[in-house]
Amino acid sequence: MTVLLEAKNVTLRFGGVTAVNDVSFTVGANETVALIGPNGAGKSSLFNCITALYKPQVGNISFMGQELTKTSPDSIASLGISRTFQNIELFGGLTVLENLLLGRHQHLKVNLFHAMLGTPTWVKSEVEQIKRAEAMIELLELQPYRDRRVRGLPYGVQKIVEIGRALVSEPKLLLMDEPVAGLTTDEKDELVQRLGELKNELGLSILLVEHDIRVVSSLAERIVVLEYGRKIADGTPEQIRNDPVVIAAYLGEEAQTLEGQKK
Amino acid sequence: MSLEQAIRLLIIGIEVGSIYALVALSVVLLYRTSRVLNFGQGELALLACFLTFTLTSRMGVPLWLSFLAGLAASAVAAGAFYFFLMRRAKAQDPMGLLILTLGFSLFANGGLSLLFGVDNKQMPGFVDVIETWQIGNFSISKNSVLVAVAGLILMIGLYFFVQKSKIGLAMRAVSQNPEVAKALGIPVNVVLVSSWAVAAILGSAAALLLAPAISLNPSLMLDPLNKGFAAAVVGGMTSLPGAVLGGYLLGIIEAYVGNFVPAFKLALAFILVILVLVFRPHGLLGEKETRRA
Amino acid sequence: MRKRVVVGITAGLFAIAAGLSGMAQDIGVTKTKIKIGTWGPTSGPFQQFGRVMIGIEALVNKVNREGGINGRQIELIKRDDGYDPARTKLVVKELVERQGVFALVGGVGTANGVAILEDVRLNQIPWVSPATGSTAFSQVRDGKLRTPTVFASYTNYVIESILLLRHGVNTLKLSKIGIAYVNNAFGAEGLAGVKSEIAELKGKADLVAQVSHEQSESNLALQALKLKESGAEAVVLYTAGDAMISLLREMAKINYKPQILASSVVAGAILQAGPSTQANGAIVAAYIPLPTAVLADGKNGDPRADAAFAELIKLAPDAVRADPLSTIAGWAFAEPLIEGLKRAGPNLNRPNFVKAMESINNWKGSLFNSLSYSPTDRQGNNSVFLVRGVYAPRPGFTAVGGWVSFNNER
Amino acid sequence: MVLKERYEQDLRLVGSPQGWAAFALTILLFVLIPQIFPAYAYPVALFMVYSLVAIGLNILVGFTGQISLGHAGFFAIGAYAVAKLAPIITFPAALLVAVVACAVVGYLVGIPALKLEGPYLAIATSGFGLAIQQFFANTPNDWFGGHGGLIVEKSQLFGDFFARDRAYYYIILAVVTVMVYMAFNLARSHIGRAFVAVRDAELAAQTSGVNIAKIKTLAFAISAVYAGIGGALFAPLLGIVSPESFSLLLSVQFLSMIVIGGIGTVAGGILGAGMVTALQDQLAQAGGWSGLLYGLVVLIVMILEPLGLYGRWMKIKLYWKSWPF
Amino acid sequence: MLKLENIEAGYTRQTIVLRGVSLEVPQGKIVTLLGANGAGKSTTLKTIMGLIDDEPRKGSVTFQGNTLTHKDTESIARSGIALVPEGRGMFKDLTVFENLMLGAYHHTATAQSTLQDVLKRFPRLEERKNQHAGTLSGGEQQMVAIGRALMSRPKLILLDEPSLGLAPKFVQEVFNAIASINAEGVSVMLIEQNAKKALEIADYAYVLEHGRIVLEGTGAELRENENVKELYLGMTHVPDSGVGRFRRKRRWN
Repeated sequence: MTVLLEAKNVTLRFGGVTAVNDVSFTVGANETVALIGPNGAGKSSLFNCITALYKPQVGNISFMGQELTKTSPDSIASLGISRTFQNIELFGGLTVLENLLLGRHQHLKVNLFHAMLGTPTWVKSEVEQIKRAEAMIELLELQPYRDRRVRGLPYGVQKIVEIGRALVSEPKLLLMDEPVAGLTTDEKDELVQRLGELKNELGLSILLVEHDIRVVSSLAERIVVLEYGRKIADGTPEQIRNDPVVIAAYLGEEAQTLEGQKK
Repeated sequence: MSLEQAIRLLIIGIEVGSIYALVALSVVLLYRTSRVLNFGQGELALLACFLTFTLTSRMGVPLWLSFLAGLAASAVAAGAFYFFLMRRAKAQDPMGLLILTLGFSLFANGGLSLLFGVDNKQMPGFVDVIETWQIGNFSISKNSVLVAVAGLILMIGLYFFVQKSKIGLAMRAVSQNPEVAKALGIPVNVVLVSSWAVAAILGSAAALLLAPAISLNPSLMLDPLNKGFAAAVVGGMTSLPGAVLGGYLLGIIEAYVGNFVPAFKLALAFILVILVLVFRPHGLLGEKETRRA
Repeated sequence: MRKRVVVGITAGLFAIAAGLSGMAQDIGVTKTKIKIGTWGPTSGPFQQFGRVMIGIEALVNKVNREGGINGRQIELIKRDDGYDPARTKLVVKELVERQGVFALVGGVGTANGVAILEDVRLNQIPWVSPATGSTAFSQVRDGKLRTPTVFASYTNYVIESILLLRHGVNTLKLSKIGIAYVNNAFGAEGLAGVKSEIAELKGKADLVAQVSHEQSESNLALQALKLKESGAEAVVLYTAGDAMISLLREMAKINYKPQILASSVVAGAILQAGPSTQANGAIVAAYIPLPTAVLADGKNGDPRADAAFAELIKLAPDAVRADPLSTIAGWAFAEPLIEGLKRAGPNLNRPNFVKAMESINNWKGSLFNSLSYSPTDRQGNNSVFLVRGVYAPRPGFTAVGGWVSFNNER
Repeated sequence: MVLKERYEQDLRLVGSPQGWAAFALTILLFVLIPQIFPAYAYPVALFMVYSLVAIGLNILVGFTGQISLGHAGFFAIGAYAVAKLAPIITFPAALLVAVVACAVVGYLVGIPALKLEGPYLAIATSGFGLAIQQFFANTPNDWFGGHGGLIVEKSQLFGDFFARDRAYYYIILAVVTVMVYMAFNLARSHIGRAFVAVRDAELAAQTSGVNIAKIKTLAFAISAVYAGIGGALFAPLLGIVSPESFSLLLSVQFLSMIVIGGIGTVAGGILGAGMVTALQDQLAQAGGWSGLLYGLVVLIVMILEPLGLYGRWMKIKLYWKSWPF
Repeated sequence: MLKLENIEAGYTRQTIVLRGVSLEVPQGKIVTLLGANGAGKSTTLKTIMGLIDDEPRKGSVTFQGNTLTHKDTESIARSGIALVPEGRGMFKDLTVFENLMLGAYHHTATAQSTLQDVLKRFPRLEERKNQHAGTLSGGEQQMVAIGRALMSRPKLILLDEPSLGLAPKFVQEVFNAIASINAEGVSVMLIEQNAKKALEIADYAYVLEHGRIVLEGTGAELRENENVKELYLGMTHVPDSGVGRFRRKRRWN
């Protein structure tokens, strides 16, 4: 399997606090990797390093041979990485369609003057983007909400719209920060199911942060466990479940219940 | 610059700075509890001044009594403005509220001008504004001392009020999370009304201290309010000590720099604002605000 | 070509207007009425200037009560512009185009007045006594009057400051001069006058300090200190009123006692600064003679002014009590208008009125020293009346040698 | 094929025949005003000038969520550019200079503004406005006329014909029509979307490929250009530019326009400008009461209608769903 | 003790969140309210506390026989109900001590002795008494939030998602605390996403869907209910990849 994303010895400090400490891991092509760990273990910080929102002091992160620590957050998208957020970050004042069009922003090369004058060049480019967004709306069954402002839509729909916005940019790697938080188990299952399909359909790699062990073990092919900014384990769900270090640090009795369920 | 001149400038800076600091304190206090820049602050202070003036100079009420009546009136007006207008406004975003206070300011200024007239009035003071104490061959104005000392007393009083009193604690709680404070049974409306009242008292005290030295008219508070805003931003909109620091800093810098480049004295406050903000986007002592739910 | 078209259109418009309102009469004039417009700030920070309108109204009411002019009553329409030039133009346009006034009178503020000057020029609207001492209203360009329908009756600030300074240097024998001025057009003209006169005086006096303040600034402690440091024996004041009060008090605080020479504009504030400041003894330029009632000792008043003032105090007691000088100034501004209307006769139209105004020569009215217009000059007044501010037996002024006129030749 | 047509229709500013009729009527009305109601030529011209500033300010405040209390500064730059340069290099060239100058200054102001939010930005921008005012006031008199300002004679720029407000009105109308058209286009383009995205969720906008710094400074620059063109048209209209006109009060007035009219929409800015101009025109007759009444109107709008006039209009429109536009 | 009858409520006039909710919290019991995000759980709590102006538009809330409907939050809180808000609602810049004292705003007389009780219950807070609440860990903050609610000596305590965002080992601690508070006679109404844990300690439970109570029963009954098992307890396995399950209809009997 070719390696898509590679983090090497990443260390990130805020003042005296070391949020991420010498962490290395990889994500392969068409692979799903989960980052787990207790609150404050550095999962989101690591995410933010990958999307270039934070610059790690030590180490480097490369994506298809491109160094990410030296780029800006807005150029990450054009490299083929997109992400969703822990507490849905949608553009509340825009409609669903416009939110998806924003996902296409990096593909827009039309300049200000064409836009302000409404030239045919602009119309052509806009129509092209609308078509792509429309296809995504269809794929995610969002038609009833197409022209509604996102602010005020049900929570579950917003989650889907956010994923749609991430996918419409045609990423190679999708980063998801707690994608199922706040959903019912039923909705969780559906989302997990759907993500699995999309991953295969679009040839995606997924890196996700998630608390829900069940979701993680059914979605991820590999799990990376963090504690206090350090990587303490890396392996298949099976390996992680049986890793005594992980059990002690994080899972506690939860792991046992999970085991119990499996039986 | 001679030593004497340096000291004189320092005195001017402290006197003016006391006024700025008081206004800045009132700005910050309100901002912390209500997230509003209140442009009507000046008119609330004017109300106190006009009332004090009318009671003393026209009706012969003793000065201290009129002074207290003026403060009380502006506190009541501020509380009422919050309770009846701000709280009920449908535009609850910061911008809408800002414009609401602007509307109030225009309205109140128009009203006060109609009621009390627009001419310069001689505001009575506790000391003759031009009397001085002689220290060697150096004279220091009694009024300057009064302003500085009264300002200091008010600031210390505010500190104890906010840090030590029960309602002060409630104010700090409301400023951080009004929803939770409400759920805990803290009377949020009482707290907010009192914070508006206290802010009005601080602003009015500044105006009442300032007015005897210059003259009382409806534009009395234009400049001090602008500078008070600037001082509040320099210190950090969320920090009461920051407001005091900002006020004195602005007053003193203005005195020294204004002495050499008088033409840009007015812009100076804002140049300082921009300089501070470039390095500290939340002011000297302010902190980044956590977004409220 | 274009010019001819414009002339044609203008002529056509005049013809139509004349046709509509009866043969020789003009816009805003009927058999029984003359519409006159005026404006000033009655809201915002500068609203005390709006009091000029009360004086104008008082005189108009008096004239109307006495039967009007040639059988016509004057209808005075007042407007508030908040001292904002964009709004000035808005209200003057309304006065001229919607209300259809015959002429304008008064109108406070330099920039405000300039904002409507081009309209006044193009539409040939008569305008008597812009209430500002700027030189912009009596301009001559290429040997021709730029705005021939405008008649200035206010002694301009340049002349005023020169006359003040001359008094300080020649009569009071002071040689180190300082000036404090407000950062606007008014302050700039005062400064320009002082500077040119210092140059004229050739070493008899030096300008040792010039300090300024912004319009919004009301604490002038720093400026006072600076003036003291310079050792100026006389300080010329072209400041805003409340700022001047602060300046005088700050001077007193630091025990600095120069001779004050103050513009007419701050005369009202001189009486509010307090007896222990240098306002007590300040020389002030007035553009009208002061009536006895305003004078502290009740002496030396001009009997003509007394008569006018007695009327005024009956008509507008509140305004006079609050600010006698601005109010009576309004009265003064309206006087040449009334005179012009009288002289124009029953056949009132704009060209006739302008001719009538031009015929005013060395005319005194009840308040002016001498007002003269001619086909080539629209600056009617070049005199000031010097007074001294005193606080005993009551706050007021005493006359100092009567009228002084500007004489360029010298 | 059918689908494609639909998308392109979506992108048209005016879609329905009724829309076209309304559009044509509006234009016709504006063309005819100086002919039918000549006395209103000046107030309407002033309204159009203010509309440009309000649209610009709304792009910044309403779209990207950055407050400005300093737009009088950009307005002043535009006005001074024309006042100073038009007699030398003709009006169109001076207008161009105004555009470039405002774009550059707006961009430069936008850079430090990136780090600031809420009251900090409000006070800092008010400081910018003040600094510009002080600059024009305190530079040597032969630069910009100092405190007295510069007199702009339309007759010198355009000849006596266009010196009349009724004629100059059409110059303003032409420029404003173009600028309003461009504003509507901008608002619904990808750039307009990016503005709103930055306001609603900065992080997400960034990871979607929006360069925050670029888009925010662009918003500042565009906003400044609109204010600047407003100023450039204003200078000849008024006939004088003097520093005291460009005070904090003017910036506040601009801000009140967009809040009264409706935050975050192009139409809101236009409505607000109309409302404020009409108020100024009408309240001049109220004498000493005008300040009080203006304040009262602002208070009432803010207390009763948070979305401004445009919001109210949208509600009425919803109510009369059958109404053509 | 607490009784909601046919509550209809929402945030704006156009929207409705609760469509006729009736439920009851008996004296001394733990009652839990389950449901997905957006089902109206938090709205129910806010309506009880009077935190939404002019709501409920229909129905009534009674507490110990007195109606609370349309009373202001302050008097509701004074009548003996305390809320532990979602996300813990810390006053981050105030000290732990100040946070706790704010809970006793209307109970100044008993504040000191209650404080001793609370500190005894959460000894860790004693150590952190003068620390700013914002510097505490999530678990410790939750203790402050619960302690603060106890400061008013409530008869009923409402908890909004107390386990949200906590690491699993803290979750157990929080639930233990809730059980022990209840053991001392305080009634509890608990809103939880973590249905399994909630049902373990609850005497009675309600399931809320789209603003309606769709199911109720004792904790044990609901644990055995098939739908609850499937939707909230996650007992069934995630099926292997298939199609068409994305927006499946729920079946309630």
